[in-house]
Amino acid sequence: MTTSRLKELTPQQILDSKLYLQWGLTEEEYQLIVTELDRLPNFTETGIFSGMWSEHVSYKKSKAVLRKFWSQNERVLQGPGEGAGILDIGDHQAVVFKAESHNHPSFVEPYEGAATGVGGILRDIFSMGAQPIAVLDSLRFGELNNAHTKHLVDGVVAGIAGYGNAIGIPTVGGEMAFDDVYAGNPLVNVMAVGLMDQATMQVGQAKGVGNAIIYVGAKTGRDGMNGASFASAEFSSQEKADRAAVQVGDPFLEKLVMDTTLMAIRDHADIIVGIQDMGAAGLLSSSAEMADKAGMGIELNLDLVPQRETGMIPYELMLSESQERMLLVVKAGQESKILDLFRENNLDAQMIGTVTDNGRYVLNFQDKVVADLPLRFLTHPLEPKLAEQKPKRLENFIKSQYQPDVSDLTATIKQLIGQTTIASKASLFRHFDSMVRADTVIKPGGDASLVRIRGTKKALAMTTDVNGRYLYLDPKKGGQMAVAEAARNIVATGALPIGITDCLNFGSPDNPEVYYELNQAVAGINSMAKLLNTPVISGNVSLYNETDGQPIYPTPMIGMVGLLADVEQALTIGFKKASDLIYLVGA
Amino acid sequence: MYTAKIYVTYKPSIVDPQGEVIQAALQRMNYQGISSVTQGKYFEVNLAAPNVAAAKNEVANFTDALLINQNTETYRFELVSTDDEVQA
Amino acid sequence: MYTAKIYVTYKPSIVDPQGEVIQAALQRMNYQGISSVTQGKYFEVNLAAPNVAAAKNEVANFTDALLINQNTETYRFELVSTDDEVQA
Amino acid sequence: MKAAVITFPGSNCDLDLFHALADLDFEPTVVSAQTTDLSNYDAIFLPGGFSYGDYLRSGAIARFAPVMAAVSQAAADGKIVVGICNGFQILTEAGLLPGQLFGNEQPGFICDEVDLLIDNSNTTYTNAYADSRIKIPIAHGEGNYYVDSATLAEMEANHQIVFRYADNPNGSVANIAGVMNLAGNVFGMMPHPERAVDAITGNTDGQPFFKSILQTLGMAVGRK
Ligand SMILES: Nc1ncnc2c1ncn2[C@@H]1O[C@H](COP(=O)(O)OP(=O)(O)O)[C@@H](O)[C@H]1O
Repeated sequence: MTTSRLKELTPQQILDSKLYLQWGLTEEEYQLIVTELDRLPNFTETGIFSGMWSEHVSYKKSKAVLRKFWSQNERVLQGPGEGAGILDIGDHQAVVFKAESHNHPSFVEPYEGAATGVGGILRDIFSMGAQPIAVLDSLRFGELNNAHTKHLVDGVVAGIAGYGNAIGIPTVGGEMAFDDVYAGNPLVNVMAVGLMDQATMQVGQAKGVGNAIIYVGAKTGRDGMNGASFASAEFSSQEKADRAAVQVGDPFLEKLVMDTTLMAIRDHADIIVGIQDMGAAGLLSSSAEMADKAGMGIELNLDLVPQRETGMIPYELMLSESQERMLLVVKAGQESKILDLFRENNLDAQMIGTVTDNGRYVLNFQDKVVADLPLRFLTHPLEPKLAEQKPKRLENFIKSQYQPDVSDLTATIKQLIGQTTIASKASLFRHFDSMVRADTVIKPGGDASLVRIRGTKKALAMTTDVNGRYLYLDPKKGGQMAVAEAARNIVATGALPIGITDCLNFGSPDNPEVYYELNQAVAGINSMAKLLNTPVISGNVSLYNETDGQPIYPTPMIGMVGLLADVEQALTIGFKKASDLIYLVGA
Repeated sequence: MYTAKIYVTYKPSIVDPQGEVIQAALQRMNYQGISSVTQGKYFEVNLAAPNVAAAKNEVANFTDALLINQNTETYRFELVSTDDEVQA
Repeated sequence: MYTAKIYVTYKPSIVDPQGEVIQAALQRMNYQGISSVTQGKYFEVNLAAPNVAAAKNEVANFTDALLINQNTETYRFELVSTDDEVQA
Repeated sequence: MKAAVITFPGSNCDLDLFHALADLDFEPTVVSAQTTDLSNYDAIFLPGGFSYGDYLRSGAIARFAPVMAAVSQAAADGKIVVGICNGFQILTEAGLLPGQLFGNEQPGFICDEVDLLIDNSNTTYTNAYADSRIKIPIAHGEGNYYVDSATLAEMEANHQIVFRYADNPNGSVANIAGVMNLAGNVFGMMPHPERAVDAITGNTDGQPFFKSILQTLGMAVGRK
């Protein structure tokens, strides 16, 4: 029998040892908790706050910036705040999309980090009631001139392929670039796109007193313990971080969970109240967020959580990041229909708690109450005021036009296409199954990818873009350029750009220069998004992308989706015949 | 010459989806008494080395470097000497 | 309770592309003394059986049926009893 | 013509195959691997994907799914049984086709379109092809067909090799991409003809594959 390696300190010991600091809570935050509770938080509760108040889960440092995103127009059915955003595409259909980062896990363990990134973003899509139809990626690595970078690239590409190919969702496009600012902190962003009938729209809310909280999917182990606070901490190349058990993805299990969840939504829409996937800070954040959005409380019995390992303590059960798990809220008295459906498909399914109306977050374990917290307080950490300052380098740039010295055009072109960032990526993206589902009209190799919607004349174009160097030189213009590039790629297929998701990859927001970059980049993205009528409907923030205090270039990945009314009108990049004229348009 | 037999398994805390699926398959095939299955890798490597200590060292090095994923896997190995000739 | 440790390898007549790829990689990494690498599978199965003979029989049966492809693979196994308690 | 598309847990080309069959005038039904009776169907299709995660060996666990006894029965009864990609792997594991699919010679999954040479144009699967060189998508990590040399010689002599790769992508023995059993009613291939039936997705070279099967069964051939 294994028991937890963690020793549960008493509330007093936590205070004395300042364990909360190690877990990422500030002195001020801890004091606030003590004041609000009017007692010292116990071990489980302290862990709960550290998870919920991490940047990764709470966005406490980026919320102020995110609120500025423009996210409303005539198409928007669901903006930011849910698993994924939703846009109306006519015929009672909707497109659902979102992007996610898995930068830090992929640096530690490239294959599993990238694979579980794909798994996580797909859960965001199908938890909204949509069938995932495509995955894209956006990758940044150091220069490809050493064994370690090669290992990272190979692992990440194999991980995306390993998960996406097996679950049967095509990876239809993406982009990658190489620059040594990413050597110690690669970026692994993935975007997923789904399709649904508007009638089956689901949101992650726990409404209705007495309704059942149902856990489905994989059993809980000690996987990725502390992943959320890990993702919110800077890397130091000196010390090997205390590596919690690496999360391993199981695409086979996820396919069963996906198919069964979509079946449940189709057949039992009347009794399913809400669905949410368990991502960062696992069971904790999913259950707390669902209850908070509904303005309710929640009570869970942790003894009922399906467990893979023995001797797990509440802290571990709540913060585990085991993959392929979902939380459903089902109308009281109707639980068995859902439980049976999942069990028939050989999946664990267990009712683990109920919705309450007292606004409390209550956990029971072995006949004891191990946490009892005010929910709204738990889900609304202080939003620290962050300083911003224009980076020195931006003042000092020599603005004069750079004149390249080109004497031998052939040599220069060869040099350019020999650069890893510019060279064809075909040898890497050929590992991705870009055709499964048999709907891919434009495969990787074009500007944007195009996926037809069977049974209609429509198709969806999609692309991911950003050039961190442009943002480094001018964060606002660079943000505008990322959106503009994405739109150009969409338009090149013949489609109309309709919306944006993003992944804001930045350094530490505590650094005023980085915070300035973040604000400016978002302002740039926003202004261009409005101009193009492409609202920002979902996204993800990845901060603390630094190595030894050196931040990456500001790299806000833009994922854009376009709608093509008649797929027969699709355009591809290849020249079509000799003697056709070539035009250069634009600036 | 030595033969190294290297057994690689997941670390105990890591999910082993393969093992679980195989166990379920064996149960469906009516092997009811099976309580767990784990699948790992097995390597046989023939190598030349001046002596046992050097061989052991080399095996440990390349296993760490290439054969296993140190984040998720662990291993043990046995070393067998394959030549009994008298040294020249 | 017994633990069966099952080692699966390709039959000698089968080329093992993975083994060759690994050997080539090791050579590039400057492990020069390596003359061959084969990769196989390793299973650990915990099972209940009334006695050693029954356990052996069961392991052989399910290994033949599921764990190996008899056309190309072969195996050996060891059986370890995991309870030393006196029988009730 | 009634066709069953068997879906195993982890199959992921079942709907692609279903749509291809439906568009080409079959009457397809997606049938669960729990089914034990296939007597209603004229042809049985095993689709691509990762049945049971493809853990252990691709196709090894699916072979024991409840439906497989009925698939064997259909094969014995002379019905057409077709395995594509993972379906091919399952048929070899089940012993309904000779050989085995190993990991690609250069390890890793590959997705591409490749040229195939039709080696035997007089089969249930090729008789509607006008050309002997066609382009069909591949998408697999374990497509390296292996069979021992004695069996290979027999298969060659009996014209059981239906498709070969023009440019071998995965190390398959004798460039083999698709084979049939001696009776000609059980067939498997790694490439995906069901991904090449619709002009809008860029390739229609898979259409004659399905038309050949219809034609053989004496049904009217016609594209909707
Ligand atoms: N990581 C990747 N994953 C999938 N497809 C990729 C990836 N990187 C590049 N591609 C594909 O390669 C093509 C060219 O990419 P890229 O060189 O980044 O083009 P561009 O410069 O036009 O953005 C695109 O079709 C893109 O989808």
